[in-house]
Amino acid sequence: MSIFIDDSTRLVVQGITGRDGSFHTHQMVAYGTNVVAGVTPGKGGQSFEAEGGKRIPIFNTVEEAVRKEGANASVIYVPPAFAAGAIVEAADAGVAFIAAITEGIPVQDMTRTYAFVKDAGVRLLGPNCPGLISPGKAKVGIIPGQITMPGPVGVVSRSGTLTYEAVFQLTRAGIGQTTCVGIGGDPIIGTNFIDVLSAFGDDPETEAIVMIGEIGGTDEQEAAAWVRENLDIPVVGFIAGQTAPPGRRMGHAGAIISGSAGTAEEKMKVFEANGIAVARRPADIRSPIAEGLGG
Amino acid sequence: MSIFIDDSTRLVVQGITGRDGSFHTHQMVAYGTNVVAGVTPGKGGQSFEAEGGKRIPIFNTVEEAVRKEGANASVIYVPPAFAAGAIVEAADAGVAFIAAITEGIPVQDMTRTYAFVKDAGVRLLGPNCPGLISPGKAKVGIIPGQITMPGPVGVVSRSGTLTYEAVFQLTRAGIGQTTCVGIGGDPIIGTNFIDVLSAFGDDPETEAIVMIGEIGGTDEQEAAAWVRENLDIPVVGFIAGQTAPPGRRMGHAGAIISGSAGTAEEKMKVFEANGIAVARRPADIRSPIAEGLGG
Amino acid sequence: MDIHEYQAKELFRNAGIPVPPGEVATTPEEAGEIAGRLGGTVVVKAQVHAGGRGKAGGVKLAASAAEAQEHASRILGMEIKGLTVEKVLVTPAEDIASEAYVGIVIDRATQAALFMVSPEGGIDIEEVASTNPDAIRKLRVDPRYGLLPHQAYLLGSFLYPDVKLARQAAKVMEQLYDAFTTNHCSMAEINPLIVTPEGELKAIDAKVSIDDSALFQLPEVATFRDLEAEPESETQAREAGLSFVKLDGNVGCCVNGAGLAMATMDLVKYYGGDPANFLDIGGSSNPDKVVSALKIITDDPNVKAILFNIFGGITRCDDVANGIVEATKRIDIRPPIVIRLTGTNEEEALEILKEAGFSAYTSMDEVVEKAVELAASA
Amino acid sequence: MDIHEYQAKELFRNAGIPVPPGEVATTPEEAGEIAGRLGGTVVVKAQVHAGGRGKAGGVKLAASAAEAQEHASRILGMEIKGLTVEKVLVTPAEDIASEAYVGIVIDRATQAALFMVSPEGGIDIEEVASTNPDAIRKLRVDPRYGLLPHQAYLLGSFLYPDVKLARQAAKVMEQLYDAFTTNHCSMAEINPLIVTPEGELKAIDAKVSIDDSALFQLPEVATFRDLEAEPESETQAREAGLSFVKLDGNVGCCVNGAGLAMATMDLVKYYGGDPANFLDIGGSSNPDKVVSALKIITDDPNVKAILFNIFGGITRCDDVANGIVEATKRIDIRPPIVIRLTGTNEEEALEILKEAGFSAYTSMDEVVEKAVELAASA
Repeated sequence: MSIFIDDSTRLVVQGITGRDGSFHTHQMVAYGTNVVAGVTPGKGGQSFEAEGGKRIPIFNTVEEAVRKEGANASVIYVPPAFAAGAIVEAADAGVAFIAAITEGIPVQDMTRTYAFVKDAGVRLLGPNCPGLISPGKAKVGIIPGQITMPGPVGVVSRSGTLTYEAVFQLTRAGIGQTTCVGIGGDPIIGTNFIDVLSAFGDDPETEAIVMIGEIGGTDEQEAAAWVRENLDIPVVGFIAGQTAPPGRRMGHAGAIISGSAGTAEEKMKVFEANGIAVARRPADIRSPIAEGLGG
Repeated sequence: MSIFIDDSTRLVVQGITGRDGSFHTHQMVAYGTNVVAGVTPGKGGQSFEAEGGKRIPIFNTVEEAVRKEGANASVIYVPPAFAAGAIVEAADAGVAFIAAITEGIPVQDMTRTYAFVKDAGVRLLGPNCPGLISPGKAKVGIIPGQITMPGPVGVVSRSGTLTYEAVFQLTRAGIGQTTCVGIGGDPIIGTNFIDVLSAFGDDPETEAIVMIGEIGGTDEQEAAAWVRENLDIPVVGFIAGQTAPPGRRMGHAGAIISGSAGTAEEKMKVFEANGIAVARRPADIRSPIAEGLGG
Repeated sequence: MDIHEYQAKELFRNAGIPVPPGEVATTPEEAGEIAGRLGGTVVVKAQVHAGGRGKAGGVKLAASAAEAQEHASRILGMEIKGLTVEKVLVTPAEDIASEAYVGIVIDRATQAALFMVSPEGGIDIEEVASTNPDAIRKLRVDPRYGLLPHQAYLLGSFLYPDVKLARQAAKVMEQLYDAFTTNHCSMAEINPLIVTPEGELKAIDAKVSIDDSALFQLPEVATFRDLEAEPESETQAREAGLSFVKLDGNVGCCVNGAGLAMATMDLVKYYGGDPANFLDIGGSSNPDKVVSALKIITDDPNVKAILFNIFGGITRCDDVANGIVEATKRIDIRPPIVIRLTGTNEEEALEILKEAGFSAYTSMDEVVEKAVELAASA
Repeated sequence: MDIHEYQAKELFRNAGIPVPPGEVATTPEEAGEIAGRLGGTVVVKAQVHAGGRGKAGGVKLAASAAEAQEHASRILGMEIKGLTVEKVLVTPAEDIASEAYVGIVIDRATQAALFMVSPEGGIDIEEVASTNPDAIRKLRVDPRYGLLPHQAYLLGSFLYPDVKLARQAAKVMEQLYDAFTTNHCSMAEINPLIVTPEGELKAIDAKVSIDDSALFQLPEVATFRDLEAEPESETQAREAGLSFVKLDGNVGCCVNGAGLAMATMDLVKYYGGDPANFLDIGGSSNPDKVVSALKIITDDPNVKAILFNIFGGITRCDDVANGIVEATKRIDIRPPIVIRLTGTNEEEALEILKEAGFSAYTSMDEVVEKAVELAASA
């Protein structure tokens, strides 16, 4: 099994004709994701030709993509100034799942957007995230498919390329994944660690979890306490930013140590206190997972 | 039993020092309602002396009334310009039930206010309503206590004095009431017919219902369909405004026939079609109720 | 409160909606002058609070200033659905490629503002709703978020498949929603919204109702009230804080509470009479209000009997009794008065009335029957 | 983006918050003139993006223009927490009856703006939070409704039992929330908010951070960026679209992705080295960005080895390889470069690098170990 997306996912790509949107639509189609529609306002009626010759219809609105093509999930590549509006549009059009890849959405725009999405009962992943992949089934977003393989480990991370690194480590060690989820590096995100951990907990095929956090905020700490109470499968954790200075934003809008709160040290301590094995470097993720799987 | 309010109601009066607020606080206390606090911004620290010498503390905010006196219900007598804010304040302070008596709150202010109250999970009665009374237990609002008596009939109405008339008819005929509820005459109200009918349906002591509607809107029609599906106790209905001309507002902001919709004739027809006995005049309410009660 | 087309257009213009220019005239000469200033073909439109002005002959095209003046002289003073035309709007005639309907109302069922748009404009939207409901798109605006940009576009694109027009229309939706909220409208309508042959959108007709309860916050809009468009008795009633609607019968009604007032009218009819008015003296009544009420009722020459139906709650029966006694001192009340009083301070009230030589009923049916009888025999 | 006190006060003033007058000086003479104009006792305050200015001697009272000039001459040029003071704010000294704290931040846990207020003002709020948490009241603002009037009053009354002051404070809360949302702040703080002996509220100090992601919508606020307050390398990096933070080590890092960049720095430390910087070249990289990145890293004289860690996803490895090759042609790169590339278009990249005489690793551990070794032996 997998979480959030699978064979039944019918994806609409918002911003399909943009640089990133078109590149990754090709990649997603090549991976086998069922991309049923694209949206670019003003280009409705045209179509997008994916590699292999598949023609994907383009609409002006997500509503049309839902009505005419039965889209039930959306991925968003539109520029930051329009991305919050694109999320709200997708949620209002009735898709059940949205992955917002766009980086740089103003945070206060996201507070309202998040409220809207929550009121609509829709699951939002991101923004500023790499999306997710259920190896062998579907990928939504930008995670490179070739570094993943199907298997029993759930991966959840606040980062993009660091997620790839972790997944790469697992795959090279012959350990496959149920789903790899990047929740994003912004302060306000639609899906947090606990949401993903909870979904993994409900997935009978996920037998171990890798959780990759970073400095800033308390999401990892809360997730650790939740893990202790709710999960009985092994969880391995890694925190990026052990050498980050306080008060400076490390790329991600959310990766900032405020005052004395949100350090890597603190997070690793809370992981350990709650029974989560802490990896000191990405390569150290493998052996506790292999052990945990009874390897 | 009774609905919405009973012996456990701990009431805060918003606008307790105003003309209407003070008059009706005396009346409510005299009736036996447990008025635990009053709110008038700027008069916190003073107290209100009810008839019989009971001293009711006055606070600047509803929050204090809840925190210090355990208020769990509020009644609002503040002027229209401040009434929507008072409703929101009460809902935010955590009372479970609010009756807004004030007439003349701008309708668009109520759309936002209603959304807030709903998000907060609070029951709002009104605005522009007479409140409610559970005879022998408590009264919240302005319904004269002396015209009611305890008994098996639930009364629900969009009107104020017409409710008194109906209750008066019942009481004079020796038929008592579980609770008499005035839902108010505004276009946007917190509690509609179905909400009250549903509560009566769940109350084992309510054996028959009187439902008093008026021209405008479709609330009565929807309620009638709901009654047919969900209630197996007798319901008697009356509609005011059989002689009202279309397009004119008859006092209540909500009492207006728009185009061809919302006429008394239409509503009475729908009542009959759904098994609700229609009274042609207020006095005609009594006999079908007496019959329905097996009298 | 209904306002005139030219006033509604002013509100729309303030919100940025493209509205053709135009001016109001109260004399034919003025209308001619305006037409001359505007140049070209103009439309002369009766300004009354009623629909169906076109059918009634209240809207006319004029190719010249002279013709405009001529039309205005016929339209001014005309009666449309019982209302006398006191003003005309003179505005340029527009070439029309297509007509659409755009409206917002406060929707009671969904407790929010509701858009209704249709590419079938220029005709009665209720008719479209019953004959071709698929030609209408409705959209509820969540008051927590307001009209969202993608929603405005969805409405626009329902009217126009063309993306450019849909975007223009989306902007009009946002502007109309802005006008609707800023001015506390209970209804705001553009019918028709036209596309000109040049591909521009224009609001050709405008209809707006304002929430009376919000007028205290809207001093400028409050001045839009047209006192000539309503019976003088209703103006007086409003100024006295009474809720009053003039009707054609002969039984004057004075009641506390809107529901009871309607039920009283209904009961007058039930007993074979005809109510002369709806009148609610309101909750916190004082004797002065009762005096005003009696004055307004008495001014109606049709009234042959006056009926009081008071159920005291907030309203104190003694206040009402004092008002009745006071009124009989101050004004000459021709028709007989019958009174029903019950509830708060009933005993005090009966005492006051008794001293002044009135008797009172406690049953609503009795008092109404009596009033109908008196009116019939007058 | 952090802004200076005087800039924050300008935003507050625009929102109506009572802020004492004041002007900025870059020379002692100017400071003296401003003090003369203001008259009376003034405060001379260092304008740097750092807390603890008072303790560091960066805030001084002056009873005369001459004294203000004297203080300014000592404060200008002073170093506070590694930052040179280039400007001072000269503002009237206020008599203080009491001090309170008022702040808003974007709270990640509740996904909304969060007010924090305390009657214990003028000191570090984190300290109050740990020593006397009951002295702080927090209030989440629901983004769907904004700050509601009763909430503003609840905050105000937590600071002042007196109703008049509580109402004044409620107004300040609304104004601060307005400034916070209008300017897309991630943090906005008044510390202290004082009550004068006359019972007036004034914002005496102001601290604001702006959400970088929103600056494109805020052209005026964007001009508040003080280029002198940050290392030149960071200015260059920002202009090149790179995410860069200067550090003190000797291993230059060039990575794609913020998480991987941090993990790379951590791994440098793990292997006994010290990172010279955080640098994320971003997702949609192009060769020019890589050239800029290499230039910025090379400009740091501390750097003894340069480490590339690229995991291709959106980033195409061949773009990065081309950038490296291009950079070596355009600029003189002193320290040795070690490269790890994997992912999208890895083969093409390895080919490009091979032709230019570079070899590349595929393991992150290997490349980091190698870089640390090279830096140590340089």
